Amino acid sequence: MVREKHIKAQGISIVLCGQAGMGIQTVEGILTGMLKLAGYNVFATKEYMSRVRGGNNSTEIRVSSKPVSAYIDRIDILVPLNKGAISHLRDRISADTVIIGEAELLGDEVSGDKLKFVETPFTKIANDLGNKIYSNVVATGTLAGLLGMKLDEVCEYIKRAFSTKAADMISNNVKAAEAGFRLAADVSTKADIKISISPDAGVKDQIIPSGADAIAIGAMAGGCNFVSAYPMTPSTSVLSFMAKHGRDSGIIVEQAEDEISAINMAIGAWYCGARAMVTTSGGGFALMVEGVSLAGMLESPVVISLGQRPAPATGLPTRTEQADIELALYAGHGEFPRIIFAPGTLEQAFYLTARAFNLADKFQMPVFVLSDQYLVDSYYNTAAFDVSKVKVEKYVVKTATDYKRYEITPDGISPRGIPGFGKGLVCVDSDEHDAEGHITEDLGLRTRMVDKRLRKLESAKAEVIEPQLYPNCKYKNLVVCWGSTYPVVKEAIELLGKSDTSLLHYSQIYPLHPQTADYLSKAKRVVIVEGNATAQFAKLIKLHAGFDIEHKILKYSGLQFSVEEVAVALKKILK
Amino acid sequence: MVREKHIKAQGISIVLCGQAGMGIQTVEGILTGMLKLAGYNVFATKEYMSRVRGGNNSTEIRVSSKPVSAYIDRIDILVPLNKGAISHLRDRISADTVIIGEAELLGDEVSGDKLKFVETPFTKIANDLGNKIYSNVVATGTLAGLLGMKLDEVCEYIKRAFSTKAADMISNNVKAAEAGFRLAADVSTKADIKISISPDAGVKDQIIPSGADAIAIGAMAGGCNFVSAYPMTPSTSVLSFMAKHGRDSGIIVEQAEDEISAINMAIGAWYCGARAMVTTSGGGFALMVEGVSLAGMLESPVVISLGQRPAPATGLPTRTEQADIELALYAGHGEFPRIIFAPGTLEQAFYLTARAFNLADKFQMPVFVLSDQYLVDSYYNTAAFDVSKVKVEKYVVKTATDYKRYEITPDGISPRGIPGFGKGLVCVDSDEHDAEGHITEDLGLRTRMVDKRLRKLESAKAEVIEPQLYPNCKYKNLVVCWGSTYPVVKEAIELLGKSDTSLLHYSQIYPLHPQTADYLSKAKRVVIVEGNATAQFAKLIKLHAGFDIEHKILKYSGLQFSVEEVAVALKKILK
Amino acid sequence: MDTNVFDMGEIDIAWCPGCGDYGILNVLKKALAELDIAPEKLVMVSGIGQAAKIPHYLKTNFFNGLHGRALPPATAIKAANPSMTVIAESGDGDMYGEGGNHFIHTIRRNPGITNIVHNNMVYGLTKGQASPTSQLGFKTPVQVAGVTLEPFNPLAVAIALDAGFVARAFIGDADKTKEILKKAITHKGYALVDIFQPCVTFNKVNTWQWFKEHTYYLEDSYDPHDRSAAFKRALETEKLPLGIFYINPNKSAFEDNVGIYQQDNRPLFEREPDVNRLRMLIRKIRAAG
Amino acid sequence: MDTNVFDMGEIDIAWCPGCGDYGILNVLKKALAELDIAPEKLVMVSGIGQAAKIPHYLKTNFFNGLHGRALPPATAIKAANPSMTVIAESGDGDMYGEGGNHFIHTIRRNPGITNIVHNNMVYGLTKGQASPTSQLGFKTPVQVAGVTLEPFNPLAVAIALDAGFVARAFIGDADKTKEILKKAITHKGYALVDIFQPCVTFNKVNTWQWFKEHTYYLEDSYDPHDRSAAFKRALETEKLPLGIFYINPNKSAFEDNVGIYQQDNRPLFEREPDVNRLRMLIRKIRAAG
Ligand SMILES: Cc1ncc(C[n+]2csc(CCOP(=O)(O)OP(=O)(O)O)c2C)c(N)n1
Ligand SMILES: Cc1ncc(C[n+]2csc(CCOP(=O)(O)OP(=O)(O)O)c2C)c(N)n1
Ligand code: SF4
Ligand code: SF4
Ligand SMILES: [Mg+2]
Ligand SMILES: [Mg+2]
Repeated sequence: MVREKHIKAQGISIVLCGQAGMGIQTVEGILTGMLKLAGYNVFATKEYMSRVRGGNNSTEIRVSSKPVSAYIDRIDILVPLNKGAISHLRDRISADTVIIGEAELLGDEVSGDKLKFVETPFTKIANDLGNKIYSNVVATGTLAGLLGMKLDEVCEYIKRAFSTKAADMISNNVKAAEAGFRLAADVSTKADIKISISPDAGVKDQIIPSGADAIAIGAMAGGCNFVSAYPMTPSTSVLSFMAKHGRDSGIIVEQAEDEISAINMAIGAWYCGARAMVTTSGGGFALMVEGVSLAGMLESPVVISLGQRPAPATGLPTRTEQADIELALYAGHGEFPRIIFAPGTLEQAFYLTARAFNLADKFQMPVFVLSDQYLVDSYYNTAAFDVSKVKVEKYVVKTATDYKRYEITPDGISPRGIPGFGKGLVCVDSDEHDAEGHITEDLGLRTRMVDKRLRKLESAKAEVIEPQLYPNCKYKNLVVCWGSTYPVVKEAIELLGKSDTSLLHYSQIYPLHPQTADYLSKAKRVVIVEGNATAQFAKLIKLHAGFDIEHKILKYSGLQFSVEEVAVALKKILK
Repeated sequence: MVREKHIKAQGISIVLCGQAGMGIQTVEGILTGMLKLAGYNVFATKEYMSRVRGGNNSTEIRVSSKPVSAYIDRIDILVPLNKGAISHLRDRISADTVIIGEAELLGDEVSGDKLKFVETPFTKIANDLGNKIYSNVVATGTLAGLLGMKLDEVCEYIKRAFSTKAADMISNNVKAAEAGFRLAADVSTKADIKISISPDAGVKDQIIPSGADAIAIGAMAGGCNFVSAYPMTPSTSVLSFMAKHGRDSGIIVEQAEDEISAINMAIGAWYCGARAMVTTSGGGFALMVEGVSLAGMLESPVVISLGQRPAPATGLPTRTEQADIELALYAGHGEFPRIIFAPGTLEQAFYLTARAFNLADKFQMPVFVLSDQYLVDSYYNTAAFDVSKVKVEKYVVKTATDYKRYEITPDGISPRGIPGFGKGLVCVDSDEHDAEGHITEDLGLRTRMVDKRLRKLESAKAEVIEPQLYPNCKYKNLVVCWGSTYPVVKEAIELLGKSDTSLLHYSQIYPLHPQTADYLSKAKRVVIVEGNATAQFAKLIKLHAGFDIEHKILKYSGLQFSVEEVAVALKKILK
Repeated sequence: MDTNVFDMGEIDIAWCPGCGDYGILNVLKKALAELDIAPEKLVMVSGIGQAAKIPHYLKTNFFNGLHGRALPPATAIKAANPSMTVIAESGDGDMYGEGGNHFIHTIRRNPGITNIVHNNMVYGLTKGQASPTSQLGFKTPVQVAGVTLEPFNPLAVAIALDAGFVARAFIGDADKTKEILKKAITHKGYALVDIFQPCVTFNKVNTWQWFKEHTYYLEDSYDPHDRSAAFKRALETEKLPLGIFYINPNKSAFEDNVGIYQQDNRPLFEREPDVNRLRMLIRKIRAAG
Repeated sequence: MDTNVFDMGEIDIAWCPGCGDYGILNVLKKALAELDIAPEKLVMVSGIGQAAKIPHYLKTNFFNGLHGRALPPATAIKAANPSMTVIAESGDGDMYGEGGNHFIHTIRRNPGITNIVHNNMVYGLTKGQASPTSQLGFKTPVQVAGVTLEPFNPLAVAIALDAGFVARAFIGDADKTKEILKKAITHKGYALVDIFQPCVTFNKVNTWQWFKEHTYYLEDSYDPHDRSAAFKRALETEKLPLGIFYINPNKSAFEDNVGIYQQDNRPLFEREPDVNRLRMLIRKIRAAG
């Protein structure tokens, strides 16, 4: 009924749950890979503990006839891999959730008769093939079968996925997948589910990057050729991507001794003509605050990819949150401008990161790409990023002998030279300085230099990205959100089905778009959805648009919002 | 006329100007010391360059029949010690300014006939006594004479000031002072000035601390027994005071290898039962941002004495500014409460610093004492700080065996135990944790812990210090200021002489006093005076009181506001 | 004292099966018990990392602070109450990478703390990047072409800084490690114990076997009081010596140098400001005359 | 090349008369001129302090960054354009105190930069507090009872870290200092030159005279290729040796290790992303199958 309809509309949600190191990632990787290749729309997101082995982690995979890109609570099929998995997900399991797995592994957790449990002998089949490690591929086969894939497609994919392994490994894995595939019919009958999701012609040409991939590729497209960083979850995946693909593309990727070094290296690199980025998370960024101020004073470009996670301090290292807006906004002693992007989709992550490099170079200021664990770790199929749409805009000038780095100009932007390019000398100074970059104690000049630096913000305002309005520009209720929550809130609004309700999503949060007050005051009711406890973006809007948002939906448990909970919360407010 | 009246009302302003290392400080120290001792009201403030020798520095000394505590532009008597001094102060020299000095040293700067220059052979007299180093004391004598001091008082003071020196040094200095004193009559005649300032009976019992002294003594009175810091102008003077007087008072004072170490030491010290403070300035504080977040998560008290100076980056190391509110307010990733004081007077500096320790201990959060170079380096006579009014309130509990460091309580405050006191164990953790202080990934508990920490802000709000209203609680115009500008704005309002205009000074800027909107909306016109470029406190008020202040008087040249410039700016707005 | 006073009972330990960290935990508990150090008189200070989780797994006071920042709070804790035994314990990345500046200057400061470093030559918690002690050529997801930075030699650096006690152990030998730890804990002043600890998940080069084959003990006749000799031994790379490399018994501890415990040995928390002294001090300010 | 290409003309220098910094400035200009390094091909990188003002006093490109943070930008500058000569120069507090972690790890990283440290054993700019190299007992407004921290021995630490070039000079001897500097600048990879520089205002102990009396040169026969021997000499304290303590000629520089200049020696600023490669990369993501 309703549920069937919803599955039809929004596809099916599969959740894998087990300990770290148990192979969830294998199942997830193969399953999403073959589905995508076969032309299904796929979305995957994970939640995991800060440990290398053990604990309880889970991955949600949505498969759908139409594009999906948001986390939902609903679990249609659950594959628990160990004891503890079912209690871990208790709140999300409904009477309709089909649980497939092995009672022996799961213990008394599956004995409750409210659960729709179907025994699937993954391990036995694997052992029959000679090794229990095949059990993950057996499970993958079962899921593929349930989803209506073709057996030969499955086998073909498995062959390719294990192509670097020994011949018997390949054939055993194929056999495992086949055996699993054959279990599907039985599960279907026993659990009384029929899934009919059709491939989507467009998907094959699409790509399926994670948020981290999108940011990293965006950086490369933006001409990034220097990355200095210190590992920190959830930013490490961007760093690793750059490291893996950097060398061959002429990119220097260096793991610094600490975050202070990382940002000071990045600023030094820009000074010498590189296009540099740091990747970090809240705690690491906290150590870069003095460096941000240095960029402000030197008028150095710098791109800061900041992946948020719950804080204060170490907080919840592998979880998600949106609580570092204010830190990014006010980081650094003294007053100087900056730009903050907060992509909500993979496409935005790609284009905005690329844009960050151009704007940093143009306005000579720090530009942030504010992501979070949820965005960084999630992936789904999306149109291939169009590199030809991104132009690497370089604003470096060849210097003449009388070059002055800090020439005072009407828009505050001084032509930026670099050492070794032209006849001039390039002198930059963290003290207050004169046009030549030399220390000054001329207090009138000081005032003019502050004004000059702040004027650049006005220039940056002219290029602010418009917030995205969805679906209608006529609305009674307006739901505001920013960053990674975009797809979730969008789907929640679709689920809600109120034609008088629109969504306004900000992918650039600072400078704030000048029409913000217009958008907001047109609505009768405005609601903000934020992944933090103090409604930081609402405060920014109050400050810069003078609009006080009354209704707030806030979450700070460490988990991303689900479509359902946003819908429920909205329903309550908009009733 | 007007000027005479003003001098009568507000005393005389003497300015000494010369290179670093020339002895301005000697003259200043002796002169203010003897004046204070003789019962005159004295105020002194300096502006100086970031260098050890050379450059142009100046000190203003105001002497008055009634208390004075603000910087004024007006110079009644100028003592230039080198070439460059007069051009350095050009804008402040009027036709009435009496300049005393030696044409030979000053070069053509004094040749302009618009200047009221009186030749005073300080060096010649000094040389006659055998060494030109006495010239500073000669000048001191002249100034003492001009101010109407008694010769024997002067000689007596000089004797005591040099009492640790060799006998001939003492007697030569006394002779120098005498000779200088005798010059005064001549100057008086030639320059046609007559100064009649009378001693004030109350002054003798008063003390004459600088802002730095007041903060340091406040810390000691508040029970501070651990200081960890890294030197940075203008915070070093607080550190040096604590170092000088610490050991004998049982205080540990340690120069850390960097600011990161300093704040982590301070937090460790509180953990083990000490009452610890760090002293720093904007750039150093920027490095403590991660540590502030640690204090937020550990729920550790920590007192941060933050002396502001112009930024970004190194900025103007020895100058003043009020541009680090936002940094203090938003420092640290994640969300947790804090308290920010911003003393405007020496008395406030003393009492609020002491109070900072009690509140930090009570609410287990970072407490800031936000000062600046101007406050820290200025001094004037003020009533002796009453130590008996300060109670060291300790909130440490003796632990029982079942002690839980992070017990969730209605007001968010968990009884704070320390290791080694009681039978319990004290476990603190920078990860999200359970009541016992152990790492948790229970996301429901996470939410409750965030709520618990944020609840403490509500408790802190109950103890917010009221802003000071002066002179009337009936007003049409209200001038808002915070921190060090209090005496300046106060005197400017007196100078303005508009009975419909009052001043509202905040010595606690966060949490913002709940009646702020009431105060502000009662006025027809509200003006804010701030030493920064973006009106940071006005933004805080907009955010937390919902009141948008229209008129702003801002300064960010590196110099403090003068009474006159605030008066002029106010006049323009309030016309 | 019985080792079980430090037992936490049934808890979930976040380390991987087979990790060297378990051994260090056991040995530490034993060393403490044999030294009769009561849980209430001990404070464990750590940073962030797999190793840095250790305080959660034994029953005592602890301060689990920021990544790289264990030494400053450990120093302050000892100075605020010298009667406590203070152990600062973390991983190689934490202590030598992020915390490198504190490592240097804490050695110079010489507080009476024991600094235990789990040296697995890798960043465990963040999944396998190079640490300062990673060997040349070690490949990781970030060091894709292998490490090119000279590995950090903690012993050589500590000896260069004249640390009072410098030792290296390998947790493959629990007994000897325990003996070294006991000596370190009883040493007055700062003591460094760098412990080789195989990370079975992310370091497939420096395994249990590798450490076994690449280590040996300093001879019994070795005299740890000669700094230059100690340095020379610390430079050996073919086989890595284990044991106590260097002892300088002539250093006074930071908590003795702060100058406030000579007359009055009460910890800071028992003290109140001396109000009369303060009154006098207030009177004296700028009262040169 | 004529030294005067580096001259700034009539400028106001913020150093005290008699300060050792002047000598270092002169010697540096001479060394550069003799090495024919053009101002446009040189970048001076400094932190904050009296010494760190030096780039303002000679005509060249400079990056005057944050206190303690000269080495990371210097490393990046060299890596972004290896054809530049890069000198990172600051005071002892800047390099060994606030910047200590970068000091250690830059040595490990081994970029082709020259690291000149003005060692006056004091914090000059902030008016006389102890620096890491201040001697035991040195009294200051903060170290009121005298320094108790073991003085930092930059040479011993650099040798412990296997720095490729480690030298000490005393600016009282301009000629020899110049020769050392020239060798340091031409050394491939990281080179440390710690220069004794009297602070006549705030260090009344380690004066020109004191340095003269407490230094001597390493013998001509001294071989700087033996690390342990170099360490031993670096520990001498009665008289402090001057000269080149240690050279390791077998190290490859960071800019060579980053792996992007082997095929293509253009500096980063001349490069554009390879759009075709990027297109392929985009296609390949998660396309395991
Ligand atoms: C400021 C900061 N930067 C980075 C991190 C991420 N981080 C946590 S632990 C760790 C490294 C752990 O390595 P190590 O200290 O060797 O400990 P191990 O896990 O190997 O025991 C890193 C980089 C952090 N928590 N904080
Ligand atoms: C983050 C930070 N902390 C502190 C300071 C203040 N500061 C500037 S220079 C300096 C020390 C200078 O000593 P040194 O490096 O030895 O140079 P010198 O003046 O002796 O040449 C300090 C502490 C600063 N500018 N920034
Ligand atoms: S990741 Fe390595 S160091 Fe961490 S617990 Fe696992 S094996 Fe041990
Ligand atoms: S303070 Fe010392 S180091 Fe600085 S310029 Fe003066 S003498 Fe030189
Ligand atoms: Mg490790
Ligand atoms: Mg110095």
